[in-house]
Amino acid sequence: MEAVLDADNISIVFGGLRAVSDFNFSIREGELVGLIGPNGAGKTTVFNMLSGVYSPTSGEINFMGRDGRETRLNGLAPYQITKLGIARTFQNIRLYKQLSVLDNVRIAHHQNVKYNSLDAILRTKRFYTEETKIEAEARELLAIFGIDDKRAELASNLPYGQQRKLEIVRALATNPSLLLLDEPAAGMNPQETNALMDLIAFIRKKFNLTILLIEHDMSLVMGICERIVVLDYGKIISEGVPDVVRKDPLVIKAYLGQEAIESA
Amino acid sequence: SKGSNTIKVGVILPISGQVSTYGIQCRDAIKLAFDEINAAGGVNGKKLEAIVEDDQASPDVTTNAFKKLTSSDKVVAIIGALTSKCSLAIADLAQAKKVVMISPTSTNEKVTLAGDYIFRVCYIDSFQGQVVAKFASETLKGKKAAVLYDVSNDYSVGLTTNFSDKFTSLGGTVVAKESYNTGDKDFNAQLTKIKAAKPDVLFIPDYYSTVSLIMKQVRGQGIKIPLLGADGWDEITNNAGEEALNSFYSNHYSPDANDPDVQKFVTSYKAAFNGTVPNALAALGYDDAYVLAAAIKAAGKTDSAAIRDALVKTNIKLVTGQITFDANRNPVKSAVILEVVKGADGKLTTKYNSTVNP
Amino acid sequence: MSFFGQLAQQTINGLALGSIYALIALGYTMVYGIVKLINFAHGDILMIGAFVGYFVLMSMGMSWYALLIAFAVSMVVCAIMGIVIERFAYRPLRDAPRINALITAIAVSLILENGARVIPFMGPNPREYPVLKNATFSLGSIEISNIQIIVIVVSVALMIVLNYIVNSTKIGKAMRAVSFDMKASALMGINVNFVISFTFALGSVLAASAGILFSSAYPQVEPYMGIMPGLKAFIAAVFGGIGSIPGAMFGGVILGIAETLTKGFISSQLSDAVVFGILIIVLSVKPTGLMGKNVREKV
Amino acid sequence: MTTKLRNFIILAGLSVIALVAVSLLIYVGVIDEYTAQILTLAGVNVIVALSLNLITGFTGQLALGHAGFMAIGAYAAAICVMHFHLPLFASLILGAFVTAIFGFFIGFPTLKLSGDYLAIVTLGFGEIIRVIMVNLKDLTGGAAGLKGIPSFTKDLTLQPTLSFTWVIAAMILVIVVMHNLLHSSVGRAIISIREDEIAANSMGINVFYYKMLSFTLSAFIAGLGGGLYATFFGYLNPTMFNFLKSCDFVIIVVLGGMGSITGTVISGFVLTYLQEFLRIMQDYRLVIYPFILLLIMLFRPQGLMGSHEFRLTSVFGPRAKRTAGGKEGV
Amino acid sequence: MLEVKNLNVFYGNIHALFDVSFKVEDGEIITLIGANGSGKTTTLHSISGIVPLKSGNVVYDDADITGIEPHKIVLGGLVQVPEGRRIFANLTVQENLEMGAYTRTDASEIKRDYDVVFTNFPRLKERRKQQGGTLSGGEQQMLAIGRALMSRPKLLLLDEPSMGLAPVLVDEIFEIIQQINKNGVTILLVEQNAYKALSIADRAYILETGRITMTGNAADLKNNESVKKAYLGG
Ligand SMILES: Nc1ncnc2c1ncn2[C@@H]1O[C@H](COP(=O)(O)OP(=O)(O)OP(=O)(O)O)[C@@H](O)[C@H]1O
Ligand SMILES: Nc1ncnc2c1ncn2[C@@H]1O[C@H](COP(=O)(O)OP(=O)(O)OP(=O)(O)O)[C@@H](O)[C@H]1O
Ligand SMILES: [Mg+2]
Ligand SMILES: [Mg+2]
Repeated sequence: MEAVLDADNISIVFGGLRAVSDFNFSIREGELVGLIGPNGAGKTTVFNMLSGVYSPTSGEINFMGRDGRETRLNGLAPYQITKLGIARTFQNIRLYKQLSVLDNVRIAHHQNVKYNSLDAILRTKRFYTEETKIEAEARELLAIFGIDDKRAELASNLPYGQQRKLEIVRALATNPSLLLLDEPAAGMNPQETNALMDLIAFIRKKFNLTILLIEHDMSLVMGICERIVVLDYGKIISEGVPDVVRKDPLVIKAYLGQEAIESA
Repeated sequence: SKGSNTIKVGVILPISGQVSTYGIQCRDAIKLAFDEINAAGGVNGKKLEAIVEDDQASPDVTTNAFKKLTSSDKVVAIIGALTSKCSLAIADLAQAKKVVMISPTSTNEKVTLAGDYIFRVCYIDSFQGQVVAKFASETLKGKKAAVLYDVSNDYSVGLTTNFSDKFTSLGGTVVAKESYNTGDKDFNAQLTKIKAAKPDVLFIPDYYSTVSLIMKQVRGQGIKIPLLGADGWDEITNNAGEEALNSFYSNHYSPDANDPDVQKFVTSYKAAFNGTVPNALAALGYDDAYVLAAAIKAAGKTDSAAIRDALVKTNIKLVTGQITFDANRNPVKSAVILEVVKGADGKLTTKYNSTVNP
Repeated sequence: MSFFGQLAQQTINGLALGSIYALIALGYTMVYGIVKLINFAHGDILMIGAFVGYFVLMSMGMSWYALLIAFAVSMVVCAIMGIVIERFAYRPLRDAPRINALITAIAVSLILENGARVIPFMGPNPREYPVLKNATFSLGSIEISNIQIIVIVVSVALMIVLNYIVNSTKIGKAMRAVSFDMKASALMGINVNFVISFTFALGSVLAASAGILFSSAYPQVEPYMGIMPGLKAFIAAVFGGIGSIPGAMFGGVILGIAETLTKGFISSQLSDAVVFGILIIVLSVKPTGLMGKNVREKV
Repeated sequence: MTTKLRNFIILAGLSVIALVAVSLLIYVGVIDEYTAQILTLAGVNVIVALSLNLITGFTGQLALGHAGFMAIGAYAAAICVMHFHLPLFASLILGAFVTAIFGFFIGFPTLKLSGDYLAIVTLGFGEIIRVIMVNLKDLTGGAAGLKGIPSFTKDLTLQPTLSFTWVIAAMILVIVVMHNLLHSSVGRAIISIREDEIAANSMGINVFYYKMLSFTLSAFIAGLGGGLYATFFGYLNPTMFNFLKSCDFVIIVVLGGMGSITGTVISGFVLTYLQEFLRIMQDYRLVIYPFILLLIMLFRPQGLMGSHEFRLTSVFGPRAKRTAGGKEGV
Repeated sequence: MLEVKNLNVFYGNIHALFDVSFKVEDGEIITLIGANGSGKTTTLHSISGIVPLKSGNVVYDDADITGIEPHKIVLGGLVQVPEGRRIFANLTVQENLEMGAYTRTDASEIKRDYDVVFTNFPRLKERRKQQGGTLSGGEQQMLAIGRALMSRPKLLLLDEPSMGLAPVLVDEIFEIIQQINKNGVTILLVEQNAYKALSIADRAYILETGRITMTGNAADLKNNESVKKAYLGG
């Protein structure tokens, strides 16, 4: 199988700090990969480079869209990368707090909308059909995550856990083939985390997604990831299936800690 | 308004805003004139009533004021506006509505060109600019002149053009023409340039407040040549120091002239307003009121066309001189040149220098 | 005068003007840096400062001693004014959107300048400002006045003091902490209200001294005198990188020189346009101004 | 569908009544010329304020130089009529286009700047426009201004009526266009920029493109307002478009509520009237007006409407829930 | 040491806390656990004086501190590490720590405390001169705790200190918390990670939609079936 995403030796430097160095990574279609590592290892920074928020100081990123075309991502703006089919969530939630839940999702539909400004101004038939369609799709996604009944609430009024879910819904609404999740379970209790794991598995099937996720909750990472990449000080220190990675002494020392092994 | 015992006259002046001090003196003088006329029996048996609207020296507000006066108050004529830009904003409207409008002080040439209902009682920029140029060239024997003017003020721009044209036609050269914007405080850059051009005279056509600041910087740079100005300098003596010496400006009247009309006006104005000596704008407002009253009296009715016809034939001696109108409804009258001198009490004052006839 | 003579003279003129801009810009930039508010009233506080100085100097007569008193009284009055304005006009809006505070600042600015206009003992008429005897020093054909020298020296000194306060003192660090997160600052034991009042007081003190120096250099006081220099100084602050103290100084001086040279050698009509043009070019190359910190938002 | 039709009828009906009925009242003189003048002026103010609300209230980009755009539109339209003798209608549209072009070229370098930088650049731009108007003497009349700009009609008795009709019709048109655009996917994209630029970008929205779109459209509408202003007053002078004028529009927008079209309409009419009314206070007006403003900011900082819309249709029927975009009602 | 009596808090119309009462004794570690949005943060905020109380009292060190301004409460040694860290992004790591010591004047002691913090969090020492805002999430959390310690608290309120931390760090943080407690600081800990919290705490309170529904010995609660089900994931 071909790689959907291929990061070739990417590095980024902030001031004097080399936050990520020579990161080599690729992910195959349909894979679910976990990216873990100590705080400050550079995981979020990798996401930022993949999604175009920062561009790498060196190295190259290539992405193959659903249409089978390969595109070089270096230098593209985030919105262009989103159009190609990569969507992400944010570690520190960035919802449109003052807008309704439904609007948060509808905004993410924007690039797939098939009417133009003129249709909107003149309120053509196409406008109404499309709008009805968008709303239906948005509500369907919300329903999957069990928050359709909150659609009229302001996003800021949702409890933290539901805000995290809404982040995922919003990312899904851009119709991605590759989904980047940055700590989706942060702030959730074990109960909720379990439910989230099932949800991730469900959407992965339903929307035929490739998923890369960052998470510190080992029950989630070890539970659903097929492959794990471990980052420390911006470098990959270990890579492989969960059972191998969790026993890697380097990983234990840098990340998991002794106790985590015992309790797992 | 038939049967009523008053004749309503609309007055549009800047009672507030940047030039309100001018507007207030002008308004007071107009009211003084109306009171005098009413005390003497009014006009055609009716009393004159001034309805004053504040134009804030802003053209669009002037338009609002004009509509209010003509449509809700139904005045028979308009005295105003004070600044040229405000007068320009309503001149076409007044002409279209056939309402007589007499501006006391708008010196921009285009104001009365709007049509035969528009008059003024002050002389126009071109005349004033020429008067100063003539004085600079003939009396001061200047060969090279410099001008420092406010490019965003039509008054200043107009005077600059007319001064330069006349000065050149009299054989002089304008060696430097520098400008600034309203509100500027630093003129050193322009003055350095002017100084380098070595002029014989420097013409500063602006209002006294800016002029007094410019004068300080002029003398501060060691430029000792005579400074020239126009009617905007009125009151410069209350606002400047020694640096104002050796300067001359043209004006509409001189409060110290021993003309009986002038003395009567100055005395009654002082009596009515806490001893304030009326400035030129007050004198013009006063004359404006008298010109209008005379025309209504001559017309015998308050019909606009009749007033206009009477105005054209105006020929009276007032505070600012003998007033008749030319074909463009501008007054034909003389200007005076005043010199800034130190008085006996050590304070600055003006001295009558000469009269320039049209 | 030779071309180079003129160039040198114009540069000196520009430096003098620019130092005044810099002085005003310092106050702007500091308040902005801490409270993130474009304090439109800054120029008007300058005006109040100038008026207070005027009344002091008129009642005492002009002397070095009187000038010092004038500075002191004017700084105190303006500091109180700054604190009062912050307390009643800005504090209630701390949690409101930024633009509301901006509107309030515009409103306060209008109230101050128009208030000064309608108050009988101030009034709309410009007044002559009492000044020290003008002494001019000349270097060849180039001339510089004592007031210009004072202005340049004072603004450099104030910049250094201010930079020290904000970057190296405890209250300065507290100011920066408050500027980032008021609630967290309170949890650290920082008295947020006090820190902000202090910031305004400091800004107003700067405005007061700028007011007296400004009206010594351009000896006239009137209610609207603060508008144009305020605006120009604000542009200088943005130009140098708003929030940056050396930036304000640098921006002010560059702006003054650019303006003067344009008037001197290109066109006095277009000097403002040229200055804004430069600003736009600089900002499109360096969006945070010449010395503004270019911090990328951590996502 | 039936509520859609009902809403349409209510809105269209009310617009027609507002326009035709009031025009008739002015024509027969029940509403005098002075009142008509103020109403028309308010209409112009509302148009320009709406344009500012588009960029500031909806897109979140603070602009402080809208009087400058208004000036371009006003002068461009006036010059088209007077120098090139184009028909009035064409001149108005052309004036708006010229303004939009300026908007485009100013937006291009500046919309990459963040909040306050944009504010200062637009402020500076507004001032430059004035300087340019003063210096382009041959076209603009310089400091003396442009006089005798042809009005909507030469017929004096019809003038107030027609001015009102033109201006208010244009205002209604602007409202409809803005409302329809903002309640669509494009509008949601624009609003999402206000809420969080980085997130918007990551949701596939070309942030710069939509900022440009909004800014250019805003300039277009402000230019249209300027053109109407020019023909309505018949006289232009650069000092009419100073910083304080820009402030007036900011004030209208904030008072009405940022991101509320109806708020802007209401506050535009209220403030225009208030300013005219306060004229009798003379210089005290200069203190009273900002004081009222201050009080409003202190006691109702979100403005009259917040970011809500006043829905006439909901007065006549069930209330629609508020959303930022899309069809009304969830 | 701390007693909270009948707190009622409203956000506009939303009633967030209903008659919340509890006690923290000198030297204890008390944990407050509850689901998302149950009001844990609100409780801590009302103790620190950041949100106004509708009714109720907060008594600290035998003094009623209800309604006292937040910065004055800190003077008494009641310090909070806020949820979401709230680092001063525009200050360096070092300056952030200085702000923690804002209320103190004992320069030499302060210097010693820097070393204490840097020994606990060597990572921070490396990044001393870096702007707080550019630290990673975990680094910021360390900084937030370090900053609070700089004020030498007597009672430390911790709001979800383990959120977003690597497992090895979570362990570390909990160890540090115990260490701090051993050094004589009383601790009120709010946690999502109920298992860990209950492991180190003496007593616990459970908060459900703004009400205290259960309280007891931490070890007992850890074995309580309903608690297990709701908060311990099985
Ligand atoms: N914009 C930036 N400027 C400077 N340094 C940065 C910036 N963004 C990230 N860094 C640095 O890069 C390193 C990696 O940060 P990153 O956010 O990627 O960590 P992370 O692995 O996601 O950690 P965590 O699990 O705590 O979220 C950190 O040391 C951080 O300080
Ligand atoms: N500023 C606010 N305005 C309105 N409602 C608020 C505000 N802050 C909190 N709430 C509401 O009050 C309730 C309690 O919130 P709180 O933040 O105290 O919960 P929490 O237990 O700390 O949750 P979490 O585990 O997510 O941090 C929630 O329903 C929340 O939505
Ligand atoms: Mg991260
Ligand atoms: Mg919480």
